Amino acid sequence: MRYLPLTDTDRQAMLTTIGAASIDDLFIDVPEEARLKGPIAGLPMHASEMAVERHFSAMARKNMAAAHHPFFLGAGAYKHHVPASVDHLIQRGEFLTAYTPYQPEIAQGTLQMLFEFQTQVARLLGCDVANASMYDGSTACWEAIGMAGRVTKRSKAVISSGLHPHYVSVAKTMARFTGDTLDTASPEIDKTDTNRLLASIDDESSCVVVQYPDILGRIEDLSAIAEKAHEHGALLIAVVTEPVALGAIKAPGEMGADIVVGEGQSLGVGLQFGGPYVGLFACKEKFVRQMPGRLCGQTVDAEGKRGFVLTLSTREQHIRREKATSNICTNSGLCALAFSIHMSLLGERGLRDLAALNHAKAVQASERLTQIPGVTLVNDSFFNEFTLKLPVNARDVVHKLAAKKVLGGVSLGRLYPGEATLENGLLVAVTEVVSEEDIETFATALQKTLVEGVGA
Amino acid sequence: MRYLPLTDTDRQAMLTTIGAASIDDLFIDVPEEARLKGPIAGLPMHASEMAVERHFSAMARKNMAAAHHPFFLGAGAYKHHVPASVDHLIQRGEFLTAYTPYQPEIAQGTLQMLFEFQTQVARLLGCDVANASMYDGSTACWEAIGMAGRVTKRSKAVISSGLHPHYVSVAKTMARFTGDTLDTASPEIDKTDTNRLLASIDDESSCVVVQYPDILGRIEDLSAIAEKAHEHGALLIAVVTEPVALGAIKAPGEMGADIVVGEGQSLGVGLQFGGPYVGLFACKEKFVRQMPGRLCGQTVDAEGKRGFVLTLSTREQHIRREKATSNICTNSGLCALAFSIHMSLLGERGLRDLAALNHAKAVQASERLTQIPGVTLVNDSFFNEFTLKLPVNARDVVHKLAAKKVLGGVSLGRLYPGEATLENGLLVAVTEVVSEEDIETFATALQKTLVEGVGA
Amino acid sequence: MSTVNASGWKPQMGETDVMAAATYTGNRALMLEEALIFEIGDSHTTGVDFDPAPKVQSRLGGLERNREIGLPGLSEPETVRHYTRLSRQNYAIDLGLFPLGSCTMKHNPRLNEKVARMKGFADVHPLQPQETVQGALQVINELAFWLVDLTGMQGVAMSPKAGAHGELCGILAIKAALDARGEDRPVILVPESAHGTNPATAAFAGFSVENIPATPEGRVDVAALKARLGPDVAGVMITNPNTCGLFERDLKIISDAVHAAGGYVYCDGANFNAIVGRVRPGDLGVDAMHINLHKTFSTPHGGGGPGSGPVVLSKALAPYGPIPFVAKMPDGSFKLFEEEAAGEMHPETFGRMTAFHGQMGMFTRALAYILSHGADGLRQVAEDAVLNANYILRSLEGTLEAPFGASGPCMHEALFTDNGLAEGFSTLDVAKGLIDEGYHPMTVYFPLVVHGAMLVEPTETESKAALDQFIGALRSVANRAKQGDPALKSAPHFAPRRRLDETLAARKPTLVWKEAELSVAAE
Amino acid sequence: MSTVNASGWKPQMGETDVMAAATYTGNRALMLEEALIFEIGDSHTTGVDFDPAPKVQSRLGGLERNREIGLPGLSEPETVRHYTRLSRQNYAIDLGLFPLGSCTMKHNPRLNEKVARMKGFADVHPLQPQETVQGALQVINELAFWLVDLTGMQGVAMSPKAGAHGELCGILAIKAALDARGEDRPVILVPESAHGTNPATAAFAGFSVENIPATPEGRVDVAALKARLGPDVAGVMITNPNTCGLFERDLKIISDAVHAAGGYVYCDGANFNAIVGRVRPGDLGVDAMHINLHKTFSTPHGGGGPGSGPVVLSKALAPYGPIPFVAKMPDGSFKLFEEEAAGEMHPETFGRMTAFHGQMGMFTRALAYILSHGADGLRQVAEDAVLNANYILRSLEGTLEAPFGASGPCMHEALFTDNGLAEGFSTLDVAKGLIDEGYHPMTVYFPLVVHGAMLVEPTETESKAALDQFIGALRSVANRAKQGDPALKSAPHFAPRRRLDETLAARKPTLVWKEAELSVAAE
Ligand SMILES: Cc1ncc(COP(=O)(O)O)c(C=O)c1O
Ligand SMILES: Cc1ncc(COP(=O)(O)O)c(C=O)c1O
Repeated sequence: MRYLPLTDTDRQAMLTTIGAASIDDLFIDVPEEARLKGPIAGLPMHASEMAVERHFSAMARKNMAAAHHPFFLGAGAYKHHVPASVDHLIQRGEFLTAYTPYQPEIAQGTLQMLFEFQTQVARLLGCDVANASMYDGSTACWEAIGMAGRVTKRSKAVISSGLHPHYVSVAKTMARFTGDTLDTASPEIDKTDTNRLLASIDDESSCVVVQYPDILGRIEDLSAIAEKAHEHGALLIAVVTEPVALGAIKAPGEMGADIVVGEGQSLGVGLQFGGPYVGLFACKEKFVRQMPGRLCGQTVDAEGKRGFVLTLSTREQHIRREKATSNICTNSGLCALAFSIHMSLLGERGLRDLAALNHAKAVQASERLTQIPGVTLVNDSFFNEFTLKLPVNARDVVHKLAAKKVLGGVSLGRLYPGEATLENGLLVAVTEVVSEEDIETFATALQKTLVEGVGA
Repeated sequence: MRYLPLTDTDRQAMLTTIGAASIDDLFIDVPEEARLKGPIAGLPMHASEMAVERHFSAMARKNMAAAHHPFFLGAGAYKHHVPASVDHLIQRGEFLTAYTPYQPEIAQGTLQMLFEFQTQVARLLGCDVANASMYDGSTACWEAIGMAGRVTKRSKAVISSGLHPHYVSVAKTMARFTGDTLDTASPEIDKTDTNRLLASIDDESSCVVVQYPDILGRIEDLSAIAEKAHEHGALLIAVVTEPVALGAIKAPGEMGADIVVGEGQSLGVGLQFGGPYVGLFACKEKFVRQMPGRLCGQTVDAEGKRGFVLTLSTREQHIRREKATSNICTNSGLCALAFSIHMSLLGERGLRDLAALNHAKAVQASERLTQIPGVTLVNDSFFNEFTLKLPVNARDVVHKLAAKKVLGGVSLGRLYPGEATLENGLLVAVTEVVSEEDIETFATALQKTLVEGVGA
Repeated sequence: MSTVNASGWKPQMGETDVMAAATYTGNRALMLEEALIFEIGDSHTTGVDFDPAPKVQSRLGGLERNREIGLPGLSEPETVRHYTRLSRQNYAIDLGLFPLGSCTMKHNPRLNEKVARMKGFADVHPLQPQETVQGALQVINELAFWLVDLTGMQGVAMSPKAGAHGELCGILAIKAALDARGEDRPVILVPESAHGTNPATAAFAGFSVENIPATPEGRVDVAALKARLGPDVAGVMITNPNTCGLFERDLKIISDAVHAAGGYVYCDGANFNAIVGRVRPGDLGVDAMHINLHKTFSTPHGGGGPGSGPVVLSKALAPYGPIPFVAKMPDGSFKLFEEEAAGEMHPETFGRMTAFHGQMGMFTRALAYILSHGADGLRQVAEDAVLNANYILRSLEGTLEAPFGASGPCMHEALFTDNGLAEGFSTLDVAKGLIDEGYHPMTVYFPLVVHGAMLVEPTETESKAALDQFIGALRSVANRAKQGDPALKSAPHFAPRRRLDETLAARKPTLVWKEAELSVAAE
Repeated sequence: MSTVNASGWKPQMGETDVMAAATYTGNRALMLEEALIFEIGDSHTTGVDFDPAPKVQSRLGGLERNREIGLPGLSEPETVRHYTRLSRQNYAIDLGLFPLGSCTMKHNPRLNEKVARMKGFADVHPLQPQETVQGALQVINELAFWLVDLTGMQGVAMSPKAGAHGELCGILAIKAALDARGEDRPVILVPESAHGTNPATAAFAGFSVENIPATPEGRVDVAALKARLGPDVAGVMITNPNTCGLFERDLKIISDAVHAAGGYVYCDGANFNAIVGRVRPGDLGVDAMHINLHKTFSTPHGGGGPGSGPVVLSKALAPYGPIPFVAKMPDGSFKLFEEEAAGEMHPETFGRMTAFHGQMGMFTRALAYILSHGADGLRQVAEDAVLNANYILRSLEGTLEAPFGASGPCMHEALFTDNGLAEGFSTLDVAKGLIDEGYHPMTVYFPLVVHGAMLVEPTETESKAALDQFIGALRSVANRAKQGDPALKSAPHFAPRRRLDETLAARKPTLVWKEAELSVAAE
């Protein structure tokens, strides 16, 4: 087998050294009845690389890849052009096949990268510090709520109806077991959740959780909410699912957010059918010892040379065990690297150009699509994603569009099954990869679909 | 522009250091009338990575890729499965973006690899020594003829009719200018060229050039030719266009060849629409100082550690100038690396398995295809490529097959335009990538085509 | 500047430093220094070109970001060089043996990287209409099927993002099952030798954690465990093979006892590599077990992640597993069950653990790995992993103390202690000595049940020659530690950095770069 | 063992060796030693699995290979590690500035690697029916079009495989043109400063080569050249910008004189990078010029190749260019002209130079590079390349002798000599000192027209910061060489190897590994 270097001669020689008659002697501690006599049932024998590759090619061909069709999906995962050098660099064996940098003398590559990543994330989100990544935006959001609980010693979290419904589900799952209470609601097409939030914050509140831009793509100033939260000793947690937006709009930190979490997938990582992604986690310096996850810090070596190490590990499970701030161990290191490389390539100028291009194309698309009879725009404001109100159930429309080889956005019906007031809503994301022809193709297909009617 | 690090501030500061008022001052030696005033005409301005990538995707889609269709082409270029690790490794920046190893202390990676490559090639071809690669098989073949001339001080080369016609063309091009005479002929379907060769070798002959297996896929023992050549003081040059064959059949060196050249594309390199490929060049030790191209040799460093350097450079252009054994400088280093990695992965066992699999599939294909009425097999012997005689002009058949999405081999008409006796010949290569379904699809399509007739 | 570092020893200049000081750049030939992007780049430079944005009327709601963000940009050449140079300061499996115990640092096949990058998997959106992602759903379904087959369990939760997330999944399933039974059992039992994520997870889910002692031979003390079982115990978390590298012989007995007492058995499957294809945890009475696809199934660790931690579940817990999940429908199509659809098929689910469907990029790699090895190959994996570990254990037990050397063969890893080293020499010194020898050290100071633990896991992808060289190197370093060679105290000498001052780092944390830091760097 | 090496100095043990000797493995942390595949692998191990071959009756004509071939096999993990470890012993552009004069070691964009690997280009056969490779033919045609546009010539031969092959193409075209005129002109004139491939090529094509002297300022001596012109002179081969880094101001005058005398002008275009987008060789009367796509157009050097050397041709020579070639047909399709079709369109071709159509893999990369830069970018390339070279020239002329510093600005590269170094110190010592500083040395001892040449070509893809550090490092090394620092004589100290014994290598060449060599290695 191509991945196994031992030859039978080696195996024999090694057994002799060990003083075992056969390999079975090494498994004597396994109870007789639990020992499988032969190869596991069902699974075929080993296969050549060529055969396996063909099996996967066949499965891959059954999927509509974003690059091959007009593509307008967002809702927490965005398609951006990732420069070829990013994937080339993350495949360097020294990055790809390294472990967590527990031995800093031979892990400075990973450590310096993490230090750079933390700085980029903190600056992008407008915070003092950031950690070395979480699994994804949804778990980062949950961890933030948990952290707010530790900081405030309170257990009521006020959740904006503008927060991604899957993020809410994740929070609910956890809350169910930690006993925290979550004050939630479903979004309304005609107004944002700000007033409800301002009304719900009280002295029991550990935090307010607001997505920015919100799930329907709307952008609102967070300052008032921050102020109200702070008055009541609660924290403002801002959630950013499209980091590229922060190349165009104010950072939550600038508006008073105490903790800012995000989904970093947009930069460097790609769509990946949902994972792996990379959770961004940043906050004010004063909360650093309550942060979950790994932190990389600067120090010096025995010769006084600058170097980097994992630090404040006393927060973590491998030292603190049941008293740890989180149970996270493996995080999303390689995705953080991809994010950081992409961000280094962009830099301030590139990120701003990218954001401007996204916004401009989104505005153009919104104008073109709302020319279609019966199609109206829900948003007053948006970055690269907006919500359309269709004359019919948007969910059926999405399938009809797919049949026309157009991946035409995410229906609110998919995100909020059973919510009658939302079922005609279609969430449309427009990034730099969308061409004018794509917009035209989409508009034509949508109009055609609406004319045909969705009953058929 | 993303590839240019200088900022305008840098440029200004540098001009000041240089003491030039403007960049134009640095081009003052260019005659006024030859200076282009603005950007070159016609060429568009710089483009984003995304735009360029899309332009290439569009062009790539216009080609029928071998992997996507039943594929049976050979004639000097073969499709084999290349393990994923090969391409991963040759993309290591330290291999990909290094120059010729002129500074051995920081080029041991390339040098040791070349030493390993030379050894693998010498052993595969059955020779004492091999060089660090030539451009491809056809230029290696030419260089061998030139070398035989230097060794024997003679200028008549006897060329087998079984040598790839493009290799013959290349040899003719060169001979036209070096004044060497080439004794050539066109292949005959019903017999090999051995007797003509034996008859033509005389005391004027510098060498006999024989392809093994020959262009029609036939395999013949070279011993008799070697003997005759040596009797007359001529050299036997064997040409191998499918190195995988040598995992199954005797090496030319074993049969007395003095110089063995080959096309290494089969291992590691891929089809690449004809280039870059890698020329293999091996010979008997006694001729080493007449060899063209670079040679890597073992030595020790100042501490006595084993190391490698480029050696015997007194043969080469950069030292010898007009007296060099060849003008070659840049060779095919990275393809040699790919070849060497693939060969290391295979090893003796893998190469033998691969060769056996190729031969077995070719035999199966030959049996299936000759069941088609009117289709006969030309070869008595073959490895993974054989010639079929069709009832009609094979060239038309190939186009008809392509229309049916089958890449069904190379017609002798394409290789020998105008040779009436060959026009019904179809050269079919069958490697490990060909599945039974592929063979069946091919057979069905071929039969259908013959029934439809090619006039239509 | 120079300070006393964590391991409490005073740094002194070694011979090499004289030379190093001798270079103007601070580079040492191919060992290259590299500045931070903040020191290299600027806010005008970019490595990405864009078409100019069409002029439109801004719809940003008046929230334009005006202040400079502070993100340096690098041209592509500078970027490629920066990360290539940084990468060269790392050790990795691709460079050599990486014997981190409990981490299963095995070879990562390149085929897996290739299939994971096929556009049909890497370039599809998690919310695409299901008819447009049938192949992706098929991958998840196939992998799930083989994981269940290999473990002999009832079902599997695919969405957990890593081992610890998987542990949480298992514990939540247990809690959900107890809730369904209307029972409140506040305690989870965890052996002392357990990995930190076990107690952390249990506590995170609101349980109180109690330790179970180990027997002198390094296994769970069954008597003590049985004694503690009762109506307040929700279950146990047991690692098998355990973190001392031993197989928990009595796991079945333990499971039966726990079940009899109304509890559930969570098995930490991080060490599944030792038994894959030879033992099915389901046959040992396990109710839930996470599988680190980034260990047993070879998805790369990537310098800390991402991983993937599917959790196989028993009949008793399967109904409570998380959404979403994929099922193959009678018509041969594949269906993703989310909040809405779950209703019918999976009403008792404890809910969603992450925004989407899990680590697709790891699923493709793990499935490619499983299919490449096949039934015969996977069994061989376990056998070779165990053979390699025992070879190391027996070759070195004469040199280093093997606390459980007498407890029978080890499984995938060999445990040693620092007892017997010279005064003032510890596990840390042995580890740093190995760095100079060209190896990544073994796992140190874990598990906590022995003094100065050195946990060596070679994995099955090491050749005998590689093991022999490693054994020789470790023996040589260990002997220097026993003889008290002072040079070892200041090791590593040849790495990109000497020992780093971790106390300083923690005392006044510098977690982000600040312009001010420049001076420090320059000092 | 240890011997006197090529540069005639006696090796002695340096400080670092003490430490190095101290490791058991011979590794120095991340600087890893690596054995030969013949020492690692064996004939049973393989890193490739195959389905068993179906049983068939052999058709091998009784020539089965029975004797062992002697090819060692490695498993995939061993293979990845072997080549990864070897790669780390190399310097490369991705690691830092690579100032090899005349080699144009610029950044190799990764986009180019990606497009070259698209299946539609990388996985198509050169003999596929033309209707199935229209996109591939389009690439060749587009690149050809832009090369002609950028050089202001009449046509281009795409098939030459590298610069030297391109030179041969140009010289053969000249010879064919002369034949067509029924003239026999046996002499080609080549400046002393020319690259070795120039005289080698001319000789290879059967010409006798005569040198043209250079003026004190480093350019072709026009008077001498004109004096030599006559009916026996087939043409001249001139490099512009030349290998001293200077622009041949009088090339147009030279061309006119050569043409008047009935000869042709071959221009070595290896240094085209300095003028691309700013000067068109066609405007200087050039008849043929090769372009190294692996220099000016950024295709990677790959440790020695592959490259690609298209040759642009003047009206006078275009008719004789080689086959095959690609043309766009009136119907918009692309057609490949080979032996047969060439008849009508291109009857006077001198024939075929290589089996297929040239270096497709380099064409895709070069075209991607040209389109990425565009007209504005390419002009900027030349300007920045020249700016960087002059910055180096002026920053260092105070430290090292710049023989032609007074001949006006340099183009893409700056030339220095070793005059003024301490007794017994030469260019070689400066080069080896740079290695310790973390740089690949400049081109040394070429061109031959000055003493101990050091030819520095930074290229346009270096930042000012990178240049400043390099200048500082070279200045420091040069000063050590002037002061006669003995440590410099034994440099490099930190590289994977110290100076290597080239005399030994050449005296009794060991070009392939033999079992016996083991002992030598072990000595
Ligand atoms: C025994 C054990 N359990 C659990 C874990 C946690 O797994 P992960 O790092 O994937 O969260 C690990 C990994 O370090 C482990 O070794
Ligand atoms: C001036 C000059 N001419 C010709 C050549 C030969 O080009 P190639 O190496 O591509 O054959 C080179 C490359 O080294 C060169 O520098």
